[in-house]
Amino acid sequence: MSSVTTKTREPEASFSATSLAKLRHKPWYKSDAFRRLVMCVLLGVLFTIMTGEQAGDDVFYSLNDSLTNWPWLGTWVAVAVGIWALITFHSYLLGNPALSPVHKVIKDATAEVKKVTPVLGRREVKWPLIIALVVVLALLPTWVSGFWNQVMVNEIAVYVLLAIGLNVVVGWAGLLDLGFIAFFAIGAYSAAYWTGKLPVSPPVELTPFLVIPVAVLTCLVAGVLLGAPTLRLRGDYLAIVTLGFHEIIYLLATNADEFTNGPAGVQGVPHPTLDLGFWSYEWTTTDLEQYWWMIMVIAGILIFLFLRLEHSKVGRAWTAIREDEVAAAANGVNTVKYKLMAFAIGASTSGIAGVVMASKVQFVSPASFELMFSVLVLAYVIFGGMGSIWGVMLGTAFLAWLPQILKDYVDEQDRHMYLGAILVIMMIFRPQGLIPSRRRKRELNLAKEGLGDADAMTEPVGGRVS
Amino acid sequence: MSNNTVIKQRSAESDTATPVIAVRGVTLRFGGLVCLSDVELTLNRGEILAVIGPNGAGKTSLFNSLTGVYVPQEGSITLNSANGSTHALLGQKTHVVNKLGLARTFQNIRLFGALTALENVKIAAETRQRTGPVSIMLGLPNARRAERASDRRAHNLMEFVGLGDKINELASSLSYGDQRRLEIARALATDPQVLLLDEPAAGTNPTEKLELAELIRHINAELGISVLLIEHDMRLVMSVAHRVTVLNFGKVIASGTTAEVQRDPAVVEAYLGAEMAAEMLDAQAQEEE
Amino acid sequence: MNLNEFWDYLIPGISLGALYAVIAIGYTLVYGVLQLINFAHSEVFMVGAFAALLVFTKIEPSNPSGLMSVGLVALGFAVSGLAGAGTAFALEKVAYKPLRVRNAPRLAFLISAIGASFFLTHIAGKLFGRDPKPIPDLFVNKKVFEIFGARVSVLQLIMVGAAIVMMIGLDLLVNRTKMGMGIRAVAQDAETAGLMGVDINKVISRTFVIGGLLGGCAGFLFGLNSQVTYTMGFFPGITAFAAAVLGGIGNIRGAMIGGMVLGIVESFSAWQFGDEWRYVSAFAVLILVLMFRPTGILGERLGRTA
Amino acid sequence: MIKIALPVVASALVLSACGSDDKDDDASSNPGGGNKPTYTIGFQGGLTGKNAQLGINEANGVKLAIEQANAKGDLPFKLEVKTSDDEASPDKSQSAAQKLIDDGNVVAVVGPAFSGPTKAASPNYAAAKLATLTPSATNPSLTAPANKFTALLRGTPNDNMQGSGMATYYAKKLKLKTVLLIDDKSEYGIGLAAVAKADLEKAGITVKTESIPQGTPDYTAAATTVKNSGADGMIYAGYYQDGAPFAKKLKEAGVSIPMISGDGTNDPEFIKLAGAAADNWYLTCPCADANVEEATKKFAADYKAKFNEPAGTYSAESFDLANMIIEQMKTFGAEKITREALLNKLKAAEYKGLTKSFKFDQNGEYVGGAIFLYQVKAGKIEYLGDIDKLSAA
Repeated sequence: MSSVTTKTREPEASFSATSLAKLRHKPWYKSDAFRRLVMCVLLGVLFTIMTGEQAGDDVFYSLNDSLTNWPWLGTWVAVAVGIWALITFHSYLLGNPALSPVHKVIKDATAEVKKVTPVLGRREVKWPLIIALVVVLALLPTWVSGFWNQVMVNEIAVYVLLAIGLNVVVGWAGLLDLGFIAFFAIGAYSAAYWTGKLPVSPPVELTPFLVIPVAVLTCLVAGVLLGAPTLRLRGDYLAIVTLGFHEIIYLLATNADEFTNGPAGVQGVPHPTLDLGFWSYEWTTTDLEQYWWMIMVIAGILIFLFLRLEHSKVGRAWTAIREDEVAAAANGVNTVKYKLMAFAIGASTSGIAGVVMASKVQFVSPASFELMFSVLVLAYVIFGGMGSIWGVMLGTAFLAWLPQILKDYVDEQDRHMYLGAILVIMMIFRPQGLIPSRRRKRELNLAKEGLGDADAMTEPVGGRVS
Repeated sequence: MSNNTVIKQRSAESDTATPVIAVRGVTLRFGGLVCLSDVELTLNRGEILAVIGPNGAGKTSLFNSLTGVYVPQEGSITLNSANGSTHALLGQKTHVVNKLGLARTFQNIRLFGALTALENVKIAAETRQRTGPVSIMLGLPNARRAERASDRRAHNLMEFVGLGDKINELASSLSYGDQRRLEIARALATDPQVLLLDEPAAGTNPTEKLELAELIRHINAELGISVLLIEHDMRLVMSVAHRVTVLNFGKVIASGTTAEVQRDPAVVEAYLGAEMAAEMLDAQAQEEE
Repeated sequence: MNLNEFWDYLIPGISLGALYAVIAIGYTLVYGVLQLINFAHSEVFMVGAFAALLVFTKIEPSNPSGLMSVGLVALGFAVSGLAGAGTAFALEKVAYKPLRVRNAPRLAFLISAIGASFFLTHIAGKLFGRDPKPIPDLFVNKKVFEIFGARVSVLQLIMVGAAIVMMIGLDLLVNRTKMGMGIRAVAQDAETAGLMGVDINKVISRTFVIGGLLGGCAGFLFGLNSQVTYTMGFFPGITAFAAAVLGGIGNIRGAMIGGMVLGIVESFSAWQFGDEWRYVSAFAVLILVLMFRPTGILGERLGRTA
Repeated sequence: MIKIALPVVASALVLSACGSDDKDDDASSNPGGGNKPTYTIGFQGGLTGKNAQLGINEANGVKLAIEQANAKGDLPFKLEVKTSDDEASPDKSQSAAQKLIDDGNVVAVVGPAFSGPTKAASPNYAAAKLATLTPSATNPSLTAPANKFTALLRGTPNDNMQGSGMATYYAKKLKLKTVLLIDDKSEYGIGLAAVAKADLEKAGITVKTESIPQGTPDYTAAATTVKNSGADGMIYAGYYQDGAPFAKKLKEAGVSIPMISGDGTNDPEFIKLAGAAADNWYLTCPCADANVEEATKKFAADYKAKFNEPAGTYSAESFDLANMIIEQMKTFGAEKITREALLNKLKAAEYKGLTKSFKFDQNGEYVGGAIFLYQVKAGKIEYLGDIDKLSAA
């Protein structure tokens, strides 16, 4: 089915050789090479605009400036045309690529990596590696500057926690959730409420660590309340419902001033304290490493628990639902129960992240929970490779880190432009994500071959067109 | 669960005349299209009943109505459990129907292709366990025990259907015949009273068909599971089925033993058209003379 | 709750709903043929508004009226529609087709669309400035009509009128022309349509162009109604998407109904509960409807509307 | 897995290292000598995200101040600017602040722009003893001593002053009976509205409140609400980006009651966007007439020349605060400037800027400041005078 259009045009014997040639002949402007050239030139122009001046009051300023900046425009277009030439005539320019030294190096390197990969999977190699990685991660904050330390905690670690949770929902259970940050908000506001910082006071005041179980429970209930009536909806309907749920939670936080203090937010959520009797510790504003380690421990516990879940009957049931809901139900899998379970587990993870964020930043306001963040965290998960905890963590870390590092290289206002471009390019060349899970990868391959009837998310669109 | 109760022996001595499933007056419509009209069907305990009929006769719709995928507008479907309880199946959710003891396979095989053969069977076996996510996450002893039990049960069933050497292969990479058998193993893993097989022989070669017939008889005799079989291959039907019910255009046109049905003029007509049927019957009559 | 107030709020609701409906059609068309959410459609809408802004900033109409105004509005539609169509076309070629060729999973399309949306938003911000900009007046005649005691402005009439014309035109296009038949065929079953000789790539491309055309025009109207910013697409886009789902995604008439319903719900909730609850009511209605009708109000696919 | 992960992680680490290498070259390492020492003035604000334009206006104001100071050539040091984007989000604010704190060259910061990020980042600044002069965080609770935001100096009157100014004018000058108070659900808007509401009620005026959030898709319904409210005066607590389309719809609806808005709307852009609909709007500002003085005119021209857009809301305030910092830095002479010393000097300093005089009390609160009233007339913002004096008359 992937060669639909080519097969329909079998030439009949009565065609003469010349008429066939005529049929096969494409006018020059339809040739691939020419189309590619046009693409490349357009890309050159686009790059000129992307790297051009920021427009201000005059809408034409940037257009005029970029498109009349001949040296700059010329350079970009020349580079683009050069790339086109390389692609089109590489065999003339470089000789047979298979023989070129660069190609050989790459080939050798990949072969080498392929040889190493199975070795890495071996128990006696794998565990020391994981331990080394954990040690490196634990020491990381002592090596980097305070800024990166803040970024690691506030922007990366918190979102990694979120992504681990969303991975359960999207990656494992196959539910498209566009409102995940809503539970993050519920967690953060729970922290503010139970530490007595909201305008309404709680029955008892708790410390942030004690808030975690309460927030988990609250998010669990919220997840079930949202999920129970809506989980029978198909993928895209669920997406808009969760998105709507997010917007409702966000607007409640903004508009219900008497309870949440509205857009002004609540300040002074305490730092966590740990009191084990013989030893006690209090986190402070400047304790960046300690926060990092705290989140590492939380993430470590969650990963441990979730990996167990994935390789148990629950994980298998999720896979079954993802792949074929009818068959799963026909074999006794209570699909709604398992979906709800995933939803609730994801929601409570998000709640934990919310508590951590609230007590680290000490301040909670709706500005931290805008719709864009829900969209972003979904992008993080898919970028990393949904279904694989390691991939999801790496993807999140990378995409949360990227805007920060871009600060040093491009105009700060343009960072999301580059982020967007990277998302598109990544999805074109590696749609399965950085490190896809093994099961997901198999599902993708099956769906590609048209064998498996994978879930709403892995199924290719538009009936698999060639 | 101990090793030898993994595949339960259900006594075949129970009264073969009591119906396990009784379908009464079931009518299923999609808009103006009538798929099933006033269908009556009885599956007795311990028997193999084949449902045959031309394409589009409503066989798969009947299966879907039995398993809760479709909800017929009229009629009733009753399940008489081995423990004496009675359940109305109409309008129940699919997984509930399965829990009550009806397991099925699909006409177009629906395995979980990205999982291994063993995992496919385990999923089904595990739906009978009560361990929750918390005990799994904490690795409590009962969760580990359940995991071991389902593993064993799945292994045994794989052996039973003759796939013992293919447990770790991906379901999608198995041959067609093996996939059919894996689907049966998966259905058996839910410990059913009734097994619904939807064209299990489709796409298999003659040798596989023979093995399949053997397997069905085995399931029926050794495990004491009643079987409802949809099949086009008449040789298979005649060799395994105790009784046959014939559907055409959503109506039951005949029901009885294989020999009775074979002679039924309405059945022959449904399969061959009126003229051919008349000729056939004439020829049959002459032969008998 | 008096009747006069009712009309007062119904009319802006209808005119806003008409805009939502026009944008929602873009979502629904693409969903019909590809079964995917074109998250970047909101940016098509934004580009349409900017195209009109550019042209009218260049022309600088001074106190236009009468025939001149009609001409300017027509020009606005043409320019923004073309820009929208062009953007949608390019979007399909860059962010969707490469994925389609590679048989990428559906979620990859969603992320690609989100990326494209980010990219377009911010490149527009860079290229045209990040402060809101007004579209110059296209008609000095701000005459307000009284209908049932409610005030109706010329712009509202244009908004509703244009939406109705576009919807009727689209309905005819999809149900009466050969091109529409192709779209419906692909929507129903792309594989079979391909085997029957329908050029699927062309149909998909055209679907994007039609959706973009409508989206661009809606952007122009929206800009005329308030102002033009690079982030203007996001919320109308989300609401229109909600409208498409509400009506039954993939269903053109559903999108029209969904858009109208949401526009009116928003306007009435602004009246009854205050403007800050507008989206809460809209999404609450959406969730409630989907709870009882899981596939939306009309709930059919594009291919079956005829 | 390793194939992808390793290069990604490695390149991330390398790039991060490159990006933050300016940590080490502290200003103290090259004291005096032939080379002038270099100091950096930081700016923190939302350059992306919601209300990004305000952050950009402010960053530009700071950039302009520093460029002009360097150009004058009378400084005993060289100045640089370092902007740090907090995306107007509290949880991104701490790392944005840390970026400036880490850089040993940064001696003072203009910002953060909004109250939320200010609340999140101020403990960090306080710990680093790095002075932050915010041009636009107006939430009254920021300077509460209990917060211990010891490095925060508010370079703008808080919500109280403008809100009560509006109330005074409506109560005493126009003698209105019912006022409709509209906020835009931004922090600025609700803060301003809360103060105005309290003062209006104190003056015995009936107050009706409405919220019309930023980015409302259509203001027609809102305009109808105003029209039908029966109020004889309206306060809009919000920014011009939303105020302008709202004003247009108000005009279309035929609303002609007095309308007043604060410094968030007091901007030439408001008129550009709203056109004739802006006419007769009252606008308050804690700043004296920005159009009369030579210096302000020059500022406006310079700003336009550099950033090819007119100076926007808070541009001039940020320009002032940056200059205030520079002035205090000059008092160090050849001495090495430390953050703490500069912070202490700034706390005690007084500076007459383009927009107003700056002075702080012991909590870092802006001291004094009359509120001035303007009105849009025939497409121009015209200066009416000090609100207290106008109302007394």
